[in-house]
Order: sequence, then structure tokens, then C-alpha cells
Amino acid sequence: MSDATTKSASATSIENKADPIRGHARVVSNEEEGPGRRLRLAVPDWPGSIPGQFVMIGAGAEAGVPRRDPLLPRPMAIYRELGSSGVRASAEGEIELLYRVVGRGTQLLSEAREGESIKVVGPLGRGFPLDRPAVASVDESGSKAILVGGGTGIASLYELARALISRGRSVVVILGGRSAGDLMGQREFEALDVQLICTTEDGSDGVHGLVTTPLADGLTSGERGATVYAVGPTPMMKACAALAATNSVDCYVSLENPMACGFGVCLGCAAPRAEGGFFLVCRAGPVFLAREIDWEGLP
Amino acid sequence: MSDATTKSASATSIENKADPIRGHARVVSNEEEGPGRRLRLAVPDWPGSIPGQFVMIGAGAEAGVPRRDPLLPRPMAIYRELGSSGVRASAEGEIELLYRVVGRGTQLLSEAREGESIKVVGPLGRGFPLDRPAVASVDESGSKAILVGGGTGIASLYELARALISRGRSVVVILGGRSAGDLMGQREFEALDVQLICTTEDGSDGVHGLVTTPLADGLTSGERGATVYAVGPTPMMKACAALAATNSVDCYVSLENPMACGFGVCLGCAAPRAEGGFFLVCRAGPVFLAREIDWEGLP
Amino acid sequence: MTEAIDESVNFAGIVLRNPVLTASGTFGYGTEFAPFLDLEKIGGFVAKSLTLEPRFGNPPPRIAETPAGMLNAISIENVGVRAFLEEKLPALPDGVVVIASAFGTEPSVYAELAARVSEHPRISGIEINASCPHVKAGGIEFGQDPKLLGELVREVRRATTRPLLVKLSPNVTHIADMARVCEAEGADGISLINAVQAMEVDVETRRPVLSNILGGLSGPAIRPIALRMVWQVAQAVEIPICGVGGIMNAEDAIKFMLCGATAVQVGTANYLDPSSAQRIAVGISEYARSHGFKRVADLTGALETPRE
Amino acid sequence: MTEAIDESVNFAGIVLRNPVLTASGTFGYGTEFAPFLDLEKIGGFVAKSLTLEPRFGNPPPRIAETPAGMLNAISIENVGVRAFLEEKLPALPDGVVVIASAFGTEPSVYAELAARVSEHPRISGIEINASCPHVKAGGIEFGQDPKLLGELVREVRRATTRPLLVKLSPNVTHIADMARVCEAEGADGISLINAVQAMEVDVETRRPVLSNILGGLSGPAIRPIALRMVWQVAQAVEIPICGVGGIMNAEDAIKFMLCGATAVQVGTANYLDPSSAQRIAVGISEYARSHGFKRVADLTGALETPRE
Ligand SMILES: Cc1cc2nc3c(=O)[nH]c(=O)nc-3n(C[C@H](O)[C@H](O)[C@H](O)COP(=O)(O)OP(=O)(O)OC[C@H]3O[C@@H](n4cnc5c(N)ncnc54)[C@H](O)[C@@H]3O)c2cc1C
Ligand SMILES: Cc1cc2nc3c(=O)[nH]c(=O)nc-3n(C[C@H](O)[C@H](O)[C@H](O)COP(=O)(O)OP(=O)(O)OC[C@H]3O[C@@H](n4cnc5c(N)ncnc54)[C@H](O)[C@@H]3O)c2cc1C
Ligand SMILES: Cc1cc2nc3c(=O)[nH]c(=O)nc-3n(C[C@H](O)[C@H](O)[C@H](O)COP(=O)(O)O)c2cc1C
Ligand SMILES: Cc1cc2nc3c(=O)[nH]c(=O)nc-3n(C[C@H](O)[C@H](O)[C@H](O)COP(=O)(O)O)c2cc1C
Ligand code: FES
Ligand code: FES
Repeated sequence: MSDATTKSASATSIENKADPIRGHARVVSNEEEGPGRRLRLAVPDWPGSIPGQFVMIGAGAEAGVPRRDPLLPRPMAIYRELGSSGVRASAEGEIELLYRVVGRGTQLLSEAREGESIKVVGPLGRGFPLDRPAVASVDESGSKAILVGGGTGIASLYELARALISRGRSVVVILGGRSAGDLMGQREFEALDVQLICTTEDGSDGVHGLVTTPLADGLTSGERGATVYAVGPTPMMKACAALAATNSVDCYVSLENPMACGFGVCLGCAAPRAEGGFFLVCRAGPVFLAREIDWEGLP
Repeated sequence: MSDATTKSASATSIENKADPIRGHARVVSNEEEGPGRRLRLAVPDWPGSIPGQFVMIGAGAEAGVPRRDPLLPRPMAIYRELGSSGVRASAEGEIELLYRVVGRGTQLLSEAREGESIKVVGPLGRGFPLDRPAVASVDESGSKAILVGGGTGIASLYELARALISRGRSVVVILGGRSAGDLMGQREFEALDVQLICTTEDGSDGVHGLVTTPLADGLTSGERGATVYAVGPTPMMKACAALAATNSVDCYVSLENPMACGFGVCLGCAAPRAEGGFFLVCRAGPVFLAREIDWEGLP
Repeated sequence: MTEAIDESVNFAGIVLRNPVLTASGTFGYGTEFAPFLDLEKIGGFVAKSLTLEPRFGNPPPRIAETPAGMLNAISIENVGVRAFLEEKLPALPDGVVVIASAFGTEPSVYAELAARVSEHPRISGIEINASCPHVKAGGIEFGQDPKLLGELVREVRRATTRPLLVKLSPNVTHIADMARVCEAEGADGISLINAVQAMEVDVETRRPVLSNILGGLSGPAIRPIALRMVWQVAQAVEIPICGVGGIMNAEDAIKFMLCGATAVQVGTANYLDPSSAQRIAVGISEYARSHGFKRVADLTGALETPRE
Repeated sequence: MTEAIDESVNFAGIVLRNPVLTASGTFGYGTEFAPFLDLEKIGGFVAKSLTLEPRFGNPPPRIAETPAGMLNAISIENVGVRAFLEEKLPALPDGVVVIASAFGTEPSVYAELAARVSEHPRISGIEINASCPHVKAGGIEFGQDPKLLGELVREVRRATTRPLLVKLSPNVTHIADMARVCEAEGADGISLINAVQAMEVDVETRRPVLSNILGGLSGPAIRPIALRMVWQVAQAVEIPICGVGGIMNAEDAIKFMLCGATAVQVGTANYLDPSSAQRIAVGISEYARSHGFKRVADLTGALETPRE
């Protein structure tokens, strides 16, 4: 209990994580994707990542001279690992990010062009627990995993889905948006061996309504040992967590607190713990069991 | 004597100057030119300029969102007026700048690409006196004008040469650089009806030596009523001014003090006057009679 | 959404058509901006600080760029009070609100300046520059010592019945104490902040960049400091506040108003874009309208704070 | 050009392999940086400020971005002195120079912290954090009142014979006076500056961005302020100075040394590029070599000033 700042979200995080690197990635492509953009980066010495990890990337491409504004890097989930093999190092790995333009940093990022250089630190954070059961001590292999993604939250779910599939889990993916044009990454998820359910609030695509409708269906369909992984806007994660709790299944979420460093030294990314005190989202998370979080205390 | 800050460099500045505009110019092209670059800008509502005037331009292209670093605009002489007629307003005028990368602002400028937007305020400053004699009360029409340009200083001389030619002056242009590759704008000057002399310190092109050698020749060649216009590094301008003084002819220079505003309100661009006190370079200049300046007090 | 909104504010007894003034030393004597904006569409402007006699400033270099900021050591170069009143003021369009800024080395000098400008009908108010960060004597000394500041404000207050503003130096331990002194001595409003004392060095010449060694830091870099001080002073005094420091756009200006400023001054932004002040005035009004405020003045102090 | 150059400096009795330390609160407990740089290739690091007991900080949001800067209100969240000595220190490689930072609400608490860390052989020095800009009690109060500061330094000085540094707050009127007090009470060195008290507001929520309302501004935005204070303090005291504030690269660090700093601390830059400190150390050494200095230590105070 002496280390106030390093509570681990769960004992089940994968331990054979690679050390993060810092370096300059090259923009391979940066294209529109639904309501946001898809950024492909070639990262020298990229060691590979674990599903749920993230990178800190510079706001926009770097000029030939330093510009001090905006100052801080931005956290972004690693959507896809391309051309690098799991946690093993390779000379250059390609990764993909999915992002939406919400402010200055992401606006500048959207202006980065092929061949330009972007600062990258990562992979960071603990990923999703995959191999061992979480808190419910049941054998999860073969049991159902329900992945719920809203907005850019789906960026954390693609590699998770692949990893769960490869571990023999039966995977349901629920992607939600306001309308048809809102969904990102749909084509990659369609190519996976998952049951894909899309929801739109206006009914323009897939199921009419919120992601919680198919989630509730999936949870009450009787199967035991399901796990929910929900990543998206806070209200969505809260609602998913509540449904999971009602059905006595574990729910993992990934928090998106503002961050300055991403590796546990600025103490800026604190999220309140259910039992008092704080987690550092970047180091103890960003993945947490929903019930470990004090949702009321989140800004 | 009450206005300490607005001493006019000479009573001969052209008075029918147009009001400056502020706006966003579009980069038409931005290409290598000798040791520097040539930037062509399309400026909405450009009113045209007088030889020797300058613009304040944003450091680098503007992104979709504001970046506060670097903060201040940079002064740049208007090298060429293209497609706008003298001091008359036109819907969009094109201007050309010649610049060298010396720091952050010019580095960012060098990265601006076709179609990007750059903030422009101008035309600013008083230009060169053209129509009336300066202090020496002789009729200058037909008399020799010797224009001496070093480095990017030549950017202030092209439109001056054109204007003098059209006023029937016989024009000698001396362009100096360290070596052949150092000269900018040579092809435009070659196309003018001037006597063009290039000098290089290493003798790789034109006359071997400094610009002062042909200048001294030109001044001692006996003709009366010559005027020298010298723009370049401070030591060069000082040397030219000394030669002109020895030969009792006027020498105009254009100073390149650091500037924040460019139109006389920050008081940042002060240059010491020979008779005490300061000129505001942006408003009283940037063109001055060399003898009006206290050269020792220039930083 | 398109109803007219009341943009006017009453700042320290000066009725402004909108809350956007421009800051002393960054707007010349007003006419310089005529090509770039409509002087009658901004709230008004504070003219360059005046001394009794015309005055030259420091030798160059006087300015330098720093991260998101600029450094200056101009040192109150100005045309002197007589030329200001006789030449500069008459050149301005009628509807322009002008606030004069006074600078001196003695309270009596400030008082004389205040008395002289007060006689002129075109002067709407007087701002005491008690805070110039790079003049050897005067200015900042007053702004850094509550006792001296009190004496200064008292003496100037006696010399004029016009709206009297005091511009405070940020280079102090307790800004609220300085504001309280001004209020106690009868100031009608507080302007803050002046530039922050700072320095820049050239590693190639191994010299300070400014001939004066020290200068004043302005621009976006100092905005969070200015905002903090405005908020602290707003908790401490009843008289109105004019927020100054790093305002580049309407959003920045609104932050100051939410923290308690009745009006704002735009400074360094005038150099980057000489039409800034007018653009900001329009932006404030649009924000107020789209956020359900009836009057721009209602933005003042509309910050919700978790406690205190 | 390629001769070896002496990079070491003696800072307040601590021999550093080069002048680049990292700043408290920005370098964790050191091991976090092992993937990014060689801890034995930087001068050393100042660990996160310690309290007697483990301590949680403020609720979120704790950080915000500002122009060329960042705002934080962490509030000395730390593992407590026991865990620091027993768990954090032993995890570090042998050659790492560690300076402990002490924080408290009473001089006696600082003194107890100093006494406890002094017993540990791995601690090379103690830095008194007399300047945290956003903790309600303690810290900044000491840093803003010369009398309180004197008492604090006196009491801590009695508690340890180790090199004792005092980290000063920039939120004061006369920084040189504060430094003189520290020198008089036996401090071995001065670190400056801590973050500048500041604030940021969200115009959409109309709330302060930080839960704590006020925070500390760090990063390049404050560098010119820090540089000015280092220069002022260097004129005022004989004890060595560690320059802190907005250092992003070697050039920035050299500016501080030229102004009189013996060593520097890199803070916010660690977040942007966790290898910053090592990169800066290399850059300083290259500059010294290419500019004809025999020893990096000769950069200290090598500024030429026109007068004074
Ligand atoms: C671990 C992690 C993974 C993330 N993954 C992704 C992703 O894959 N795709 C994606 O689009 N976004 C992702 N985010 C969110 C992303 O970091 C923010 O959208 C981004 O930092 C905003 O930067 P900006 O400069 O555009 O906006 P700013 O101008 O900084 O802010 C704009 C708005 O966004 C809010 N904001 C600022 N920073 C954050 C932040 N870090 N998190 C949430 N809100 C913020 C601000 O309060 C403000 O309302 C992730 C965040 C975290 C912590
Ligand atoms: C009226 C006028 C006209 C000019 N015309 C031209 C032109 O046509 N072409 C051209 O290339 N340059 C011209 N200059 C100079 C140009 O403005 C500077 O080179 C430019 O501002 C440097 O910006 P930077 O950010 O690249 O360099 P910085 O990073 O700001 O500085 C790099 C170096 O240049 C010096 N410097 C900075 N600003 C200036 C300045 N305004 N003048 C001189 N030195 C400076 C600095 O002291 C430093 O040593 C002109 C300057 C003036 C005042
Ligand atoms: C070049 C320059 C000159 C200034 N001159 C004065 C002055 O004469 N009197 C004064 O009260 N403030 C003066 N100031 C301070 C500004 O009025 C303002 O308080 C400060 O710059 C902060 O605002 P800003 O960040 O918007 O520029 C000057 C500022 C600059 C940059
Ligand atoms: C997130 C954060 C936490 C900090 N925590 C501490 C601290 O615990 N103790 C301390 O003395 N300074 C602390 N500081 C201040 C830094 O050590 C440093 O003085 C300041 O940030 C200025 O340097 P910089 O601009 O290089 O960051 C902290 C700074 C930041 C940004
Ligand atoms: S982002 Fe810095 S500690 Fe988490
Ligand atoms: S550049 Fe501002 S007054 Fe000349």
C-alpha cells in the first residue's frame, strides 16, 4: 500500500510487454475514415504492442525547426499492428491509428502528409487481460467476449478481437454511432471471424438505437462466463458497465483522460478509484475493470 | 520636433502610397533560388507597392488551427510586383519575395507549399525616393544610379531598377556574393536595360572581389550626380556609404532591423540617428540616406 | 439566434460600445490602425504611455521573440503630453474612445500628466502605468510596493475627477493586495497585467538579446498568468477590472471576462494581425448570443467554480 | 575539435558528471525513464517531492495545455519517504545521482524529511520544495515570505550536513532577496524556478480547467522569466544556482549557464521527449567544445553584458 500511484488495475495484464521506444515515425498515409481519419505510421524499432496499449504522438507533423505550440503529445490507441509480429521487435513496424478531429492537436494531425515525420513514444500502458480469467475465476476459453465500441473507442478493440479469436474465444463486436457515416473501421471488423452488430442512433445503418440494446440482448441470452470490453464515450462505458454488473459479468473499459507523459511520471492522468485515491490511467490502465473506477469522480 | 518617433528619412519619399492591407496570401510557388528561395504569393486586394517597401508575413504557412509559436511576423522586401499595376488596387496581386533561411521563421516559410495560406500585412514603409532629387539639389534625370545588392538585399533593388529606368536614369547594378552559387535573381536583372556587374569573393563568377571594387570604379569614373542605392549586410552598406561620401554622392540604404509590427506601433525597430535619437525603421524607412544613420549604434 | 445583443459595457464609468480596448504601447496613437480596422467599432484604446516631455527609448535591440511570446524594452518612447493632445488626438475620428496612459518617476509627475490630459474633452479616462518592467526608475517600483503605490494613486486621484485606472505589474507576490490599495485610494478600475519581467540570451554572441538586458514578456505565453491574476483580483476588490495579457482571439477575451473582467485590452495581437481587436469584439458578441446571454456584460464573472 | 572536454560540474558540493539534472515531479522515481535514456549519462535527477506519509494529489483534471506551456495541479502526490528509500532508491542503477525533494507544511516536517533521507547513502543532496504553486498550505507560503523562508532553511540546515538546495518560487516581487535569505541561512545552492501560478478556463463549460482552479505554469512559455530570475539571483548570491524552467534543448540550457547557472534541470521536456535530458547533456558539451571552452563548467556566468 506504500505506492500510492501504481495500483494495478488487474493482476491479469500480460507481463511480457516490450519496452516502449521513442522516435520519429513516418506518415505512410493519413486518410478520411468515416467521421474521422485513419493514420498509418512506420515506426523505427517498433517493438509491437499488446491490444489496448497506446502511443503518445506529437500534435501534427514536425517541421524542420521546433515549434513550441501546441506543446504536449496526444495519446492515441493503437488500432492495428501491421507488419510487425506481436511483442517481438522488428526494424520498422507499421501501426494504424483511428482518430477524430476534436481540437488543435488532432486538427494538426489531420494535416500531416505522407512522408512527414511525427514524434512517437510507445507502446504504453497495460493492455487488456487476455490469457487468464479476470476476477471471476472461471475458465474463459471458449466463453463469449462482447466488445462494444463507440466513436473512436473502437480503435482499442480491433487487435483485442483478433487476440481473443486466436485464443478460441467466441467474439461479438458491437459498434455504435449516431448514423451510418459515423462508423469507423467497419471493413476490418467485417473481415474478422466475429459476430458484428452495428447500431446507429438514427437507424440509418444496422440496429436502430444505442449499443446497449444488443449488449443487453447478448448478456441475457443465457451464456455464462461472458466478458464485456467497452470503449467509447464515458456515458457509454458507464451504461455498459451497469449492464454487465446487473448480469454479474466483468466489464473492462479503457479511459481517455488527458495525458502529458503517458508513462507514469507527470501524474496528470489520475482517475478516481472506487475504493478511494487515484489510478494513473497511463500506467495502471488505460484498461480497467469498470467496477474499480469511481465513475462519479471522473471529470 | 514634438514627435520623437516619426522623423522622416527624406522629404522625397513618394507620397501617393496606397494604404496597406492585411489578409491571407496564397502560395503560388516556393522554389529554390541560388542560396535561398523565391516565394510567389497571390494577395487578395493587393494595392501594389513602391520600390523599397516590404510586407510582414507570417512565419510559415498557417495551419487550420492557430499555433502561437513562432509568434511574430517577419519583414520581407517585395522583390517583384507581378500582375498588379503600380499603386493602383487590383482584385488580387501577385508578388515575389526572395529570402534565405536564417532561422525558424524562414525555415518554416521554406516549407510552405503551393496553395497554402500565409498571413500578409503590407505594403509597408516608405520606398526609395524616385522622382525628385534627394538632398543634392541637382536634376537627376539622366544621371547615373548605382544599385548595389548583397545577399537578399537585392530583393529591394529589382523594382527600384525598373522604376529608375522608366524615369530615364542610367542604371548600373552591382550584385555581390561569396561565390557563383550565391547570386539570386540574376536572370531578371539580366533582362533589364541596366549595366549588370556581378562580383564574387572567390572569383567563381563575374568580377573577383567585393562589390566595393566596381562601385569605386563607377564613382570615380567622373560622372556627376550619381546616386548609390546599397542594400545588403550592414558592413557592405557601411562600406558603400563611405565610398559615396568620399565621392560626395548620396547613398541610400535599406535597414533590416528586427520588427514586430512593421507599421510604427511597437517601436521595436529603432535605429539610431546620426543626430541623436532614433528612427523607426518600419515607418521612417526602411530606406534611409546613409548619412542620417548612426552606424556605430546599429546592433 | 440573430436578435441584437447589448454589447456595451460600463467600465469604471466609461461607457464602451463593446468591451474590447487595445493596450497601451501596442496601438500607437490610434491612426496607425485606420487601414486595418474601424476605430469606431472597437471599445476604445489606451494610447502609448505619456511622459511630460517627448522621450526617446532604449537603443536597439528592443524586441525579441520567445516561445509564444515576445520580449520588449522600449522604455516609454513617446511624443510627450503636449504633442499627444495637440497633434495626435485631433487626428482621430470623433467616435473613438481614448484613454490616456501616464508614466513618471514621481507621483507629482503622474498627477501633473493626469491633470493635463483631464482638461481635454476627448480623453475618456486615465490609466496609471505603475508597472513598466524595464524602465530603471519609476513605473515598476510603484507597482511593486504597496505603500508607494498607495501614495501614487492618492496623488493622482486628487488631480483628476476623470475615470482613473491603475495598471498593475504582475511582478509581485500578492497581486490582490496591490489591487486593494488602489481601490482604497479611490481608483475607479484596475488594468492587469503589464508585461512580465523577463530576459533572453543569444548563445552565439553570448549576450543578452536586448540592449537593456531585461525586458517585458507579453503575448500568449503569459495569458494563464494574467488570467490567474484577474481572477484573484476579482475576488479581492469591487471596482471593475480590465483583463490584459496574451489575448489573441475572442475565446481568450471571454476567459478573462468569465474570471471577472469587465473589459479587456488586446496588446501583442495587434502586431500579428492589426485587425485583431475588431475581430475579437465581434467574436465575443457571437459567443454571448450563441450561449444564451442577453448582454455581453453578463459574461463578467460568469465562471462557475467548484468551491471558494 | 574532437578533444575530450571536461563535462563535470561541482554543484553545491555534489559532483555531477554533467550539468543536466531532471526536475522534481517530472522524472518520477527515475526507473520510468530506463527505456528512453541511460540514467548514468545524465547529471542526475531530483525525485518527486516527498512527504512523510504517502499522499494522493488533487482530483482530475490535473493538467491542461496552454500556449507553449502546460498547467498542472498535481499537489505532491508521492509514495512517501519510506517507500522512496526502501523501494524506489534500490531499484536504480548504481551510478545514478539522486537528489531528494522535501515538502511539508511545517519547518519541522521538512527537517524530519531531510534527516531521514540524509541517512541513506544513495542520496547526494536535498532540495527543499519551498514553492509548490498549488498546494493550499505549505510550499509556496514559505517561498513567498522571506522570514518564513529563513526559518525553514535554518531548521532544515540543522537537520542535515548533506548538500542543501532550496527551490524558489517565481511568484515573488524580489527573487534576489529570497535567494539572499537562503544563502544567509546556510543553503548550499538555489534551484529556480518552480512553476508560475496560473489558471486556465474552458469557455464551453465556463469552469476552470483544473479541479484545483489554480495551477503551475511550466514549459517554454516561462523560460524567459526563469532566465531573468537566474540572472538576478546570480548577481545577488555566491552560492551556485541550478536553472529550471522551459528548457527544451541544449541551447536553452546554455542560456541558463551563461546567466550564471552551474547546473540545470529539465522538467516538462521529459514528457515531450523522455530522452531530452541526455540529448541536452550531449548538446551542451558539443557547444562548449565548438565554442572554445575547455570545460563545460566555464560556461557558467560567461555572459557579456553591456553594463552593470
Ligand atoms: C489512452 C488513450 C487513447 C486514446 N485513443 C484515441 C484514439 O484512438 N482516437 C482518438 O481519436 N482519440 C483517442 N484518445 C483521445 C485523444 O487523445 C484526444 O482526442 C486528443 O488528445 C485531443 O487532442 P486535441 O488537441 O485535438 O484536442 P484539445 O484541443 O486538446 O481538446 C479538445 C477537446 O478534447 C478534450 N480532450 C483533450 N485531451 C483529451 C484527452 N486526452 N482525452 C479526452 N479528451 C480530451 C478537451 O477537454 C477538449 O474538450 C485517446 C485518449 C487516451 C487517453
Ligand atoms: C524591411 C526588411 C526587409 C527584409 N527583406 C528581406 C528579404 O527580402 N529577404 C530576406 O531573406 N530577408 C529579409 N529581411 C530579413 C528577414 O526579416 C529576417 O531574415 C527574418 O526575419 C529572420 O527570421 P527567422 O525566423 O528565420 O530568423 P530568427 O530565428 O528570428 O533569427 C535568426 C537570425 O537572424 C537574425 N534576425 C532576426 N530577425 C531579423 C530581422 N528582421 N532582420 C535581420 N536579422 C534578423 C537574428 O538575430 C538571428 O541571428 C528583411 C528585414 C527587414 C526589416
Ligand atoms: C512593445 C510593447 C510596448 C508596450 N508599452 C507599454 C506602455 O507604454 N505602457 C503600458 O502601460 N504598457 C505597455 N505595454 C504592455 C501592454 O500594454 C500589455 O500590458 C502587455 O503587453 C500584455 O498584453 P499582451 O500580452 O496582450 O501584449 C507594452 C507592450 C509591448 C509588447
Ligand atoms: C506535472 C508537474 C509536477 C511537478 N511536481 C513538482 C514537485 O513535486 N516538486 C517540485 O519541486 N517541482 C515540481 N514541479 C516543477 C518542476 O520541477 C519545474 O520546476 C517546473 O516545471 C519548471 O520547469 P520546466 O518548465 O522545465 O517544467 C512539477 C512540474 C510539473 C509540470
Ligand atoms: S500521463 Fe503522465 S502520469 Fe499518466
Ligand atoms: S516594427 Fe513596430 S514600430 Fe517598427
